[in-house]
Amino acid sequence: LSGCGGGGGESGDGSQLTFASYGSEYQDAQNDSLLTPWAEEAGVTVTNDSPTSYPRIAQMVDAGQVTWDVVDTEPFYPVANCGTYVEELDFSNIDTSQFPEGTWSDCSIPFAQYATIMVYDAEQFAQAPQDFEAFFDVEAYPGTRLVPNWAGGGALEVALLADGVAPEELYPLDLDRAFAKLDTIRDHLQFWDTSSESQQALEDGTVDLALVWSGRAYEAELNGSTFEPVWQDALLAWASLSIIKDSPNLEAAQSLIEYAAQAEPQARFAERQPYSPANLEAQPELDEVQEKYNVAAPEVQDQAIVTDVQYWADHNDEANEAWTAWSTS
Amino acid sequence: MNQRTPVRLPLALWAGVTALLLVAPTLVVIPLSFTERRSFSFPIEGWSLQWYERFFTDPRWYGALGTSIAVAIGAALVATVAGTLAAIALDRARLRYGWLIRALLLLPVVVPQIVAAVAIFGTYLGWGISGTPLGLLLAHIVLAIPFVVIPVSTALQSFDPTLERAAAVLGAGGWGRFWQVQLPLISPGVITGFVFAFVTSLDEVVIAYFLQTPTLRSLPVQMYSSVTVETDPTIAVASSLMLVFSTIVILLPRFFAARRRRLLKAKETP
Amino acid sequence: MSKTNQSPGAPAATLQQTGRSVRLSGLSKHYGDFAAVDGIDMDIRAGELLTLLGASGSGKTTTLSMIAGFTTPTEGTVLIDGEEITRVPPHKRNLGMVFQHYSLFPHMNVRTNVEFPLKQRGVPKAERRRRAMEALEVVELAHRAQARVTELSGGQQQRIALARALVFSPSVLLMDEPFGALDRALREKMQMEVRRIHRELGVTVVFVTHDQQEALTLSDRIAVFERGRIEQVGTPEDLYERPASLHVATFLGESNLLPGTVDGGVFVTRSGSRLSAGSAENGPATLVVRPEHVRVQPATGTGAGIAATVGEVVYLGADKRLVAVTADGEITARIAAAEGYRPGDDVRLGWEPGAAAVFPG
Amino acid sequence: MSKTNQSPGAPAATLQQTGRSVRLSGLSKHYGDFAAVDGIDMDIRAGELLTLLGASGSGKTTTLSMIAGFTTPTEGTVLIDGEEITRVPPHKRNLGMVFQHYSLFPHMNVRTNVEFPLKQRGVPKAERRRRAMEALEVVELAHRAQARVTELSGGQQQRIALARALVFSPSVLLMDEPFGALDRALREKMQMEVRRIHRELGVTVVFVTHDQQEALTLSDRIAVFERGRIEQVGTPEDLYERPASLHVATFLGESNLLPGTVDGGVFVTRSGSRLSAGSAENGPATLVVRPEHVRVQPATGTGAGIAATVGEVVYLGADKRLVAVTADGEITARIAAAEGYRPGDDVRLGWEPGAAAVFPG
Amino acid sequence: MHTSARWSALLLAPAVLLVAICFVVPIGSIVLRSFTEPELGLATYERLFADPTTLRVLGRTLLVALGAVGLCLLFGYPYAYLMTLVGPDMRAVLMVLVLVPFWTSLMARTFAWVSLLQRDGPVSALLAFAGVPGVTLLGTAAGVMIGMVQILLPYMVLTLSTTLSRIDRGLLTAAQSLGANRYRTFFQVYLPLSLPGVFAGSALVFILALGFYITPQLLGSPRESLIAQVIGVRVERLVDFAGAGGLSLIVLLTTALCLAAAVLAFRPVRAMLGQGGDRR
Ligand SMILES: Nc1ncnc2c1ncn2[C@@H]1O[C@H](COP(=O)(O)OP(=O)(O)OP(=O)(O)O)[C@@H](O)[C@H]1O
Ligand SMILES: Nc1ncnc2c1ncn2[C@@H]1O[C@H](COP(=O)(O)OP(=O)(O)OP(=O)(O)O)[C@@H](O)[C@H]1O
Ligand SMILES: [Mg+2]
Ligand SMILES: [Mg+2]
Repeated sequence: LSGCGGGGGESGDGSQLTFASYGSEYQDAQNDSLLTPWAEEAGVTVTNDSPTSYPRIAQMVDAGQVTWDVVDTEPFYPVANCGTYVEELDFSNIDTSQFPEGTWSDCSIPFAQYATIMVYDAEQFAQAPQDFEAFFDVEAYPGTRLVPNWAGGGALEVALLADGVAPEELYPLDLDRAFAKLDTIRDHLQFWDTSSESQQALEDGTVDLALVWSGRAYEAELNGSTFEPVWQDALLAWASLSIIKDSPNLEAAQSLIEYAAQAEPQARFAERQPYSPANLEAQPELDEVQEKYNVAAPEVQDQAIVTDVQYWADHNDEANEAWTAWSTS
Repeated sequence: MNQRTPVRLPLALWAGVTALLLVAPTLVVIPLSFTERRSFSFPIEGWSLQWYERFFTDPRWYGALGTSIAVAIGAALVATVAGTLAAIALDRARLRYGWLIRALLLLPVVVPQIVAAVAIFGTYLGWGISGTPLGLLLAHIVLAIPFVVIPVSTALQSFDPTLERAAAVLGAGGWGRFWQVQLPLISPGVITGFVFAFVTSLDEVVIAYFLQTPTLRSLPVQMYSSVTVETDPTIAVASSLMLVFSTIVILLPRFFAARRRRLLKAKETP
Repeated sequence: MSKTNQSPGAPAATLQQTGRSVRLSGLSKHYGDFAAVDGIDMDIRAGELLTLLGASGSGKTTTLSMIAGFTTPTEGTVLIDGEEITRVPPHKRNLGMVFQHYSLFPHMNVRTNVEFPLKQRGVPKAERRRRAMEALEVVELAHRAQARVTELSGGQQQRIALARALVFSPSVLLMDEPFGALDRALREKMQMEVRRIHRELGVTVVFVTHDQQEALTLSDRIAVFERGRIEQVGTPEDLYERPASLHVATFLGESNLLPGTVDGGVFVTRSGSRLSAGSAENGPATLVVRPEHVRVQPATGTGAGIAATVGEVVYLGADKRLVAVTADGEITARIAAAEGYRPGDDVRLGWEPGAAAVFPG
Repeated sequence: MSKTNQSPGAPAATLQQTGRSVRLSGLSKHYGDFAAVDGIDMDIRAGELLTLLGASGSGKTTTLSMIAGFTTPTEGTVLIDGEEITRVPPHKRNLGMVFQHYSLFPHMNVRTNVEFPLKQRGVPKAERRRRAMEALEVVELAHRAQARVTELSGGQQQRIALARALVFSPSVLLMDEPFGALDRALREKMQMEVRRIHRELGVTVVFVTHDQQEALTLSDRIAVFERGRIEQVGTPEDLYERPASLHVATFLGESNLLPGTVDGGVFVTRSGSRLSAGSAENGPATLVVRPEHVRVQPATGTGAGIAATVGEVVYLGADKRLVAVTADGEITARIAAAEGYRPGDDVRLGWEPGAAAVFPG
Repeated sequence: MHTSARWSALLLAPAVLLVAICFVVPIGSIVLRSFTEPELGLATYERLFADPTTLRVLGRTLLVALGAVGLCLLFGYPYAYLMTLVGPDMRAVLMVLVLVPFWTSLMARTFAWVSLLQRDGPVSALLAFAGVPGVTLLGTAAGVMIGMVQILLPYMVLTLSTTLSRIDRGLLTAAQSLGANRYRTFFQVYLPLSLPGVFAGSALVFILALGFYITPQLLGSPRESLIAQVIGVRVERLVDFAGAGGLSLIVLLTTALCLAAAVLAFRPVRAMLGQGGDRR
């Protein structure tokens, strides 16, 4: 077993870097499109670790045993922990104008974007639902609805939008109102904890409507699912890259971030995985189905809502406690 | 007198239902491992060996298998030695606080694994052994010790202490008594302890999940990740292999015991 | 016809040796305040078979255990052939021992069990095997050498245990109620065996039992234990015919006890019968007489004696036990099987003056 | 002085009753090809104590089990007081039963154990308690009524089991080697107890044992079992003095067996000694003589008899056992303790002609 | 043979040190954090008990554990009883049926249940065949319970069968000879004698059920969440070590309390059976 773990403080001479992400093929693709080309160029040995774990980051930093350098997280995390668990970035060599507004912060850049969208079983419903109101209309669209099982998964935003809140007035979220709306369809809800569960449900057809990540809907379609996406009010989300506080290889990490912000690696990644580049300059070569799920396409971007990372950075714990209280009752 | 009570039909039927409940999982994963589609759905439409191929060619899978077996052997060995010695000490020296020590050694069974996992993860990280083979090994050793102490203590309880006196008076010193008399006689308990310890480590998910790194990932963690991250019927292969493996491990000794019984019977009835 | 007592000559030769003497001197064992063994002095002669006989809890096992070295005496010393061994650990004492529950090693076969003590002494393999087989021949189980010990009957197991205790030619053999777990017939057979082996090998044997019949049958001498002390040591005949105390008299063999008073050489029972008291001192006393010494005569017969009515006659095969009811209680007599007394018959009981003993109290 | 046989009058009164008769007729039990019990006919009289005596595996337990109803006979019938009960389930037969291993319920105390059969019969609580205490008084354990059964000694446990079997006044009491697990002294005490209770209560008792001494001591009549059949039924005296077969003769009491040939009323031993053969038929035969019938005389004495040398003399307290070596093997004799023969003495053995029996084979 | 105190200390040292250092220290330190973060005091506990989730899920966990105990007894007792009635060969078969799942990876079994219980899966099909169509057990309390019972049942059967096989069948014969019919024999003799095994098996199943994590996670919905999952959320989603430590302590204390209560409740039984010290 190789020396991936071990005590902290090893190296620091810039010849090595540990990258933590979510594992499996997703991380493989990150390696092929981003890390390997960068490592060759920079002469750095990259070690991979997975999965990303917030408590692990906290323990590392608290214990002064930091072994990770660059980490792929949810967008709210670097905003919430900027300067405490993640390092501030040096933006002098990063062109943030390429990214959609609100997707970068002092501590993070977006590497790929996707959206939380509503999908419906086209075999089940002749009439395609238009917006989130349909999601809550069990008369017109009877059946089971699948939603993500955590506060930041998008169900709260969707509930408020369906309840008539205007997109620009969405934040700060009115949690009570959101849960009240969700309660109207509580008995029709199923929950997913991991995106593969959601994909599985679409493929097996065990639900009729779902809030899922666009990438998973794409994969499900490839595997023959009969679900169709609805892009109206799609909730934009993205994969954030940031540097762990007290990273032992700060320089290399900064260099990797700068490389990752560029269009080419993001394009390469988008060709491999059902994610779209966050750098809108990127020009991935996509096939027809990929194109159908391309979140970076202007027509999707136009009707999408960018989730408010600052809100989530500030209210993640509170919202999640409320979510757990609601979902387990 | 020693006639058997006739087995009533309802009892037999109910036991049949119970048996079905017990083996139902076995009945389902094996066919699932031969599915053609990348899906767990029933009924299975086509058959293929692709997932087996994947298991034995993807380093994530066979590597996890290797990690699991290596850690399980190591943990079982250490836990067996440490647990056996402790059980012997507890059995002999009627220590005043013996019950307290026994309770301490059994603690890892009682503490919910998630609690243990979180705690061990946090502490080991501070010691710099989280994510190292040593850390996982230590955690599994500790988890397995109760599973050694219990059967060895039971074996010691049925060990007749006068046998040790007999050995002493026949000229055996302390070591001789231990190696030639006591250990062979409690060996069924020790072996049971080893097997329990081995399986406990092989089966443990939660702690291993917290302590994992990509290079140190046990088979159950790989399976857990596999169900939660991707739809991958290779998990059915892993399950089937473990099912078959454990079935063989249990059945072999029983098969031989039954055969020996039959042979003995044959010898007795001329 | 039972087997004649010709022992297989050759094997015994190797095992034969001169037993050694054991001396216990001021030996005590206290558990807290309680004295399990209370200052025992005893000389066990080389080559004799001495039995420790006593009720449960009288300290027999504790005494044996101090000789073997499992229990450390609180006070006193154990000497073998004059050499003190009080603090030598058991595995260095070179004593043979046979336990009540055989204590054979169940994970070894018969032969390896017997080889065990030789192995501990570093005897080479071939020699070990030869001597084990010889010991097995002495107990007539050489043909079962390969058997698993659990396959053997209780009696066979105890013979293996005996072979194992003898194979390294210990000079003293300790046996703690070795036949307690066997049934009567087997027990009697094993007693014969022990007598034979003891005679053949000349080893000193210390034998513990609480069965007086066994003690009588086996022993050269018997030591009677009572509450951690020795009450009397002597040959079976000494103890049976000349008991030193009421306790010894009642513990060994069946006895009739008549309470009464001694008054100038005459023993007066509670109901007033007057009997010879020998040389007993005046005062309250108990007269002891063995059932086989009680003579039963028809009431019509004359002569001094106690008038009685036959209460119960139990046929025992070789003879009968007659229970006679007298004014002083029941008196049991052993009578010939041919005699025809029936319950209700009036009889007169008597005995030779020397056959009864009188003890104070 | 031992306790007189005055039973506590009152309690026995309630339990007293007339035992019933048991008739076994053509009773067989086959296990596959093997006949564990093979066509037994037997009348057990009301109120008698009949012992089934036989070697291990001879079918005693199986027979008892068919009477109790745990085993269904392959053939034949069981009748109690003339009424057929062959197929009645055990809990409706109203028989008392005592098992070798006591079989007391460990989760109940002494009293509730004894109350158990009454509870099954719906006896009201107060009455139940009263009768249980009476039964406990009969076995002299009323003072332990609240004790946990596991706290009691083996003998006490067996007495509780007896009380439990008697408390519902069964007309027949079955006992399967009830004292097999007790040591000798306790065993003899319990035998006395059973005799007493049997006499007091008048219940019919069927008692199983393989201990001949126990059978002799206890029984009104004994049935000797051999391989699933009854060889002889009779009083202890009948069986001991007039055995119907060589097997019965050797099974009951100690015997000397002399192989030889009968030739015209004369029994010729292998070595040529000529002895009286009574009315035995010509041909190979075995002469049987009890040790207590063997007379030992100094070799100088005249008279017909067998020349022998004294091999071993064992002191037994009441008498001695003398083993004499003859040309026809060893012959054991019981002699008075006072006689002074020593190993090596030349003696002459003889017996009354009527004391020996000759069986063909 | 007696062993000196020093020897026994030496023999105990490896196991005791391993458990103390590698297990007790971590558990202790996380529990400690619940009292020291954010500052010394009981703030964490106030917070936890203010959160309605804590007590609700704790209560649910206890109920589910009790339910698992009940169902394990319902299935396990007759099964273990049957094992004492059949011959050695059949007994071996029954034993293997218990041991095979016992030795099979928990992950594998849970995963198998996911496949079995899913919509239109084998169990659904079986129920439809039996006349109850359209039932999906995955994601329901019933689904979680089935999975848990299957996983816990071997513990119950193994514990019970040890006790049941030690019950002297002669006592049953004795009861019949004393006039008890089959049912009375069972309820008045056999059942009381089996209670120690019932108790031991129940305690084991109960403790294990309290800590279940993977199975409800994969087979249930949030409504079936057990305390272990809530602890998991505290750690993974909220990075709230103090809260997780507090919940852990609450679980440990609850476990200890339940066991103590059960031991007290069963004391009469233990007393009657004279537990302990019967070997030596
Ligand atoms: N380890 C001990 N601690 C306390 N008391 C003991 C111990 N060992 C023996 N005793 C007590 O010492 C006394 C003598 O015991 P010992 O075993 O020598 O009796 P015994 O004559 O062999 O009796 P038995 O015939 O029952 O074997 C008993 O009262 C016993 O309870
Ligand atoms: N259920 C059974 N199946 C087969 N054979 C049996 C069964 N029960 C008893 N036997 C056989 O029947 C024969 C008689 O057995 P039984 O128990 O009646 O003997 P016993 O006279 O009571 O012997 P013991 O003195 O050993 O108790 C034995 O050979 C025994 O092996
Ligand atoms: Mg003793
Ligand atoms: Mg029998």
